[in-house]
Amino acid sequence: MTVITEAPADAPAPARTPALRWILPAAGLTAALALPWLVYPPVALDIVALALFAIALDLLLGYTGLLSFGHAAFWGSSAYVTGLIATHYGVPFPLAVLGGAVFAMILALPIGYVSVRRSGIYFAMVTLAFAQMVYFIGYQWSDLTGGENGLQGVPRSFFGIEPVETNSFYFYYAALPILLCGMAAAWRIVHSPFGRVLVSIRDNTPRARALGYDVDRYKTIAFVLSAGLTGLAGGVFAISHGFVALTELHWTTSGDVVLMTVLGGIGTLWGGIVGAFLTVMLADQLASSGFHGIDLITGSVFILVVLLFRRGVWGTVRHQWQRRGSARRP
Amino acid sequence: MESKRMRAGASALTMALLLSACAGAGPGGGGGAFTDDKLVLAVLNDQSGIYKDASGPNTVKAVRMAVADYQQKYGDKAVVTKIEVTSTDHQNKPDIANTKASELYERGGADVILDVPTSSAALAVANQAKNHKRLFLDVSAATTALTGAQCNKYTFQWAYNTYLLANGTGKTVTQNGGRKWTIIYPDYEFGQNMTKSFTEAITKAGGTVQESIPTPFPNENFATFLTKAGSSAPDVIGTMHAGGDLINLVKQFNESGLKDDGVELAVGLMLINDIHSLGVEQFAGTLFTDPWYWNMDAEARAWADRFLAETGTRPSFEHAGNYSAALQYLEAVQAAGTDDADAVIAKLEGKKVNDVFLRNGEIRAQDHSVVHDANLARVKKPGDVKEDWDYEEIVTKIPAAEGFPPAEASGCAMTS
Amino acid sequence: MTTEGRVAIRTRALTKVFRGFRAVDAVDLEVREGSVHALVGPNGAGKTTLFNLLTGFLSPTSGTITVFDEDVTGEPPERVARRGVARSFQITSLFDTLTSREHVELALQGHGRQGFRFWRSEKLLGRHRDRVDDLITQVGLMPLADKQAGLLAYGQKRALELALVLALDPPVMLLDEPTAGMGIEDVDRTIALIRRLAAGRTVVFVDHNMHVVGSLADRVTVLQQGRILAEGDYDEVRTDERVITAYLGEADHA
Amino acid sequence: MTAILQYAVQGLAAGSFYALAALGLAVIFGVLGVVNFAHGAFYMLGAVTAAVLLDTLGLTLWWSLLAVPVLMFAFGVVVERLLVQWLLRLDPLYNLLLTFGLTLVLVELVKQRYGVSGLPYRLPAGLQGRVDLAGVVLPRYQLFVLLFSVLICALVWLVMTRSRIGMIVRAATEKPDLARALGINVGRWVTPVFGFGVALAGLAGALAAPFRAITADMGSNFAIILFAVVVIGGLGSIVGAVVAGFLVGLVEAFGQAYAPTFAQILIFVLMALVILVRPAGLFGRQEATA
Repeated sequence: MTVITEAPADAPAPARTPALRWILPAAGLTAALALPWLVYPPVALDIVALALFAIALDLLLGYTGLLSFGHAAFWGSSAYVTGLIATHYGVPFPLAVLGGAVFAMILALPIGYVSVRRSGIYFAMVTLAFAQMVYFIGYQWSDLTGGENGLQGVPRSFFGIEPVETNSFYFYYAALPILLCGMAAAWRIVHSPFGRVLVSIRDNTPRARALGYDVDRYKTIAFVLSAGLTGLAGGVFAISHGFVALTELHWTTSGDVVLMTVLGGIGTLWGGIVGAFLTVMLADQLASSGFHGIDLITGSVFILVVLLFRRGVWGTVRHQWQRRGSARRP
Repeated sequence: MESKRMRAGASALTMALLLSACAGAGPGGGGGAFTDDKLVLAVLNDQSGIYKDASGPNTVKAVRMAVADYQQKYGDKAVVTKIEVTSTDHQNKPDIANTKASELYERGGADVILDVPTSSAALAVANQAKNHKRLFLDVSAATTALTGAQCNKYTFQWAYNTYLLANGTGKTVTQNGGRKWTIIYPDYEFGQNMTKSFTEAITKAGGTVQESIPTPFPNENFATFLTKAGSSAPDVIGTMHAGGDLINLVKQFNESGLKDDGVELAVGLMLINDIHSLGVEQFAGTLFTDPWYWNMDAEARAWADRFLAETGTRPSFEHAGNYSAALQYLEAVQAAGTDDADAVIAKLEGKKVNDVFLRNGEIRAQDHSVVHDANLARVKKPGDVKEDWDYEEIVTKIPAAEGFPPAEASGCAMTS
Repeated sequence: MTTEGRVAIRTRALTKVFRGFRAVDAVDLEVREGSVHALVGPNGAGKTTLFNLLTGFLSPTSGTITVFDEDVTGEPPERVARRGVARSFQITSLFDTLTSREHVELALQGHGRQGFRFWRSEKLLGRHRDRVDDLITQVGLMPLADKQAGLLAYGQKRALELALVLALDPPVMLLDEPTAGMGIEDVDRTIALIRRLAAGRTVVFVDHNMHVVGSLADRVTVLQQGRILAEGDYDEVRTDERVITAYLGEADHA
Repeated sequence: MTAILQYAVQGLAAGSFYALAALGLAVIFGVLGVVNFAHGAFYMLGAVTAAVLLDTLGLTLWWSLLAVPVLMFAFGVVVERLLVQWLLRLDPLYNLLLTFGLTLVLVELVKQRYGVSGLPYRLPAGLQGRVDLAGVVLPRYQLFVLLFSVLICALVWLVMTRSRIGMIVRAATEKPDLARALGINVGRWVTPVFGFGVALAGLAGALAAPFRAITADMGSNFAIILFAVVVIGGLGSIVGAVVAGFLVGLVEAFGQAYAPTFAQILIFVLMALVILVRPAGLFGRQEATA
């Protein structure tokens, strides 16, 4: 059984100081509200959408012990479905996003059902294979998806409220609640009886089975939930950009989000946000910096993180914090 | 707890909305002729990926050359003194192109965006241009959708499109005796469009397309496809591949020995950098449409010498196209006396131009396609190469009226 | 001695072959309801493989298994567990990042459908509090209830294993070396505990410690090379010549 | 009929690259437990090295087929000592992630140094042209690639079965418990085996140089298909990797010939089917239920 966690002695203590329990979300919310004042609003939205994507992936990677290398399938297909609903039915965008997310979950059901039968490296490969098939469909079905050119001109309909529909600054605030709800949902899932079972499956699958848990079923549900949250993020992303590119379905998108999750810290949820922020900002800054070797930096950072800070940025910070905390305690 | 958080979020949202309304975000509609008292030309292209050599960083230098030429020409009479050229890498990702275009218009003060390779990225940028009512001069993207179904007032296609490539190569090669064709194309929008255009052009010229074989994209192994294509004994094999796939295909075509059977290879889209990187030997004899070749006449050559001094390499047609687009834009600004997009467009539309790049050029008002004479070229044999980058021999000129579709046929309904 | 009544577990000609090696060879085992049944035998006799077969972790090459006369051959572990057959593991096998308390809660919630409730708070599990406290106290882990299992000492982990099995409140308990690696004091406490728990249940256990076997088992089955060598109560088996020979050959393990 | 034969030979020739590279991937996975995501990048480096050797030193393909594996072996040893070894005790996913990052860096470095349009390469005269085998007309080089790969695979097989090193590697790859039980010190062989696997990828790259585009990106698609190959063959199986490599080549060729639109996806469909029917791959060991 492959489980991607640290040795037990390093495992984070679940007990949290009550102060932190409120300070963290409050700080996070403030940061989310302030973000479009600090960075270009569409970039701010990219950060939050990708953060939810990374969190959804972490639900599988960090909390169930499954590395999916095919999550682009759900991100991208939801983006396309959201875009198509918005284009053809002109409904307010949250409704279209919801439709995309539901589609992602429906797609995830058969894929998850088959994939969870395998674990570890095999799971990664199988999800990759399925994602390639979805990519292929998006690529071939160009009447619907626009093929290589992408789905252009996705409208941003929102009850006729002009500023939201045309100005990305206001749109950010209209879309933010959807993404925050997604994050809250992830938090709830992790801290639910179901989440407890997921962690037990990650730590020791045979033992969980001996306790009577139908492990495959739990994994499938986790997979579908993760796909749903991914779809939510992908849908908002599509509406924000006003179009959907085929790259959203490409395996490199799956790789990018794994990168973000690992960079931020596996099994932390907050790490996804940190990872997405750092990655997007880095790409954004480098795009107009005159330095043209972004992968050189991303790749090196990634190697360093895997070699030296396996807990990721957030995980390392939290670990240090807790170490100091426990040292102070008698 | 859930609902409490939601309520807090909602009130924060209202507050933020109010605040920002007061702040009045966004570029103000200043009264002067030039926003921020300067002109910003933004190059948005692939600075690191597969299209880097064909356009990339050297395009920025070409645009700077245009600015220098403009300033030298008008000196004190120039309507604007401060001209900036910025460069942004879209990494060939349409979503990045999309965000960056919107940021360039909104925050970067860009008056015009130039270049933008990859059709999907260019279409996204065209949409942003329309929304922001600023100019976009496409050079590197070839999709006819930009001047067809998805055309808009603020977007111009400067250098070429798939129709030109097909009509140039397909028609001319057929008229020169290559009557039986087999086409191999990458199975995506660009390849399919090219194949359709080629088939029409070939049929019109009296030839036949025996077979069209789709291939995956990207693809490395073309051996089977070539065997299949060769089995119907065509005069010409036409390939619609580009970049790495094209190199794969050409290498394997040469190795297949089809050349010895007298089968010619015609390439849908080829850039001089492709020949340079693979070596002239591999491509020798290949026919293709080149919208512009650095050594096609003295004027082009003079400019190419300057470019060589600037960059250390010879220009591709995309470099020259960007130079031309920037120069003509600056001329239009000079004529309009403002950077207001609508006023500049009024000066551009319908203008007949000749410059380093455009021969018999016309900036068509109906579909914003910039039409001009192009060339059918043949790759030289290694023995005929006299200097570096001396790779092409011009077979024939393709007049603008034949190379580009008539405006009525473009399917463009210029609205906004 | 044994309660007259049904047979809790019965195997017929149960066989498991690994690449030509017959780890379990035509075993006919009968465990009466309510009995405490020990499986002993030298290392590699097939005890653990038999355990894995009985609990669905391996599927047999041939033969059948019934639990209370229902055929469970080839069922996956979680189904067998839901039929009321709970097991502990030979190699301590816990969830390293969960606390003792969370372990027991996890075992308790397995009864219902709570596990699928991803929309509820885990505080929902607080409803088991009394039962959790009770179980943790029984195995003597109360002071460590909120410590992560990965940080527990070996003996404490074994105790937690027991608590997990207990939490399932199973009619049939399969304990794989419940006292392995324990100090003498802990062994005696565990014997007392198992004896207490055995009331009203069927227990099958494997142990190398003959003291444990002698003080707990109503019935003993001796395995050797995958086959049943002898069966009877402790005294019968202890004096069986074949058993003595088998164990002499493995003296250092006795 | 000749067409089918022709496609078959072409498919096997294309499969040669997969077989060679997958062989390296399988050995690395077997002995180190590392799923080497950078294998495609090593393949690319092999081709680039061959092109650079030709350009700077004038070494033709014949010499490159010798020099490239040696250089790549050395490079593999450096990578293993510098990076991979630190993660060997951890979950294999960490090394997957590490080599993923390494891929990004290597590809970018090649782009910075050699540009993006690709490098030229010339085939030695002796390998140009075509041969006619009873009606099946084939490029001479394709035939050479096929024979050469089969030869290398056979050589590797001989080493694996006849030499002590081979026995150890095979035991560690295919029967890890047995290797441990026999008290074989696998640890000593970890570094050379990684180098060996990298050398095989590099050799495949050098072999591809004459008729594939030599660009920084040439390995990325290749790597993805390579994963499908080893999953189809069975991750721990040496024979499986080779057989699946040629099989995937055949599927690709016949797919291209008879269903070109679906050629690429066929491989992944095949992979999904294999996983459904034989989860451990065609030649892999079945995992225990637990």
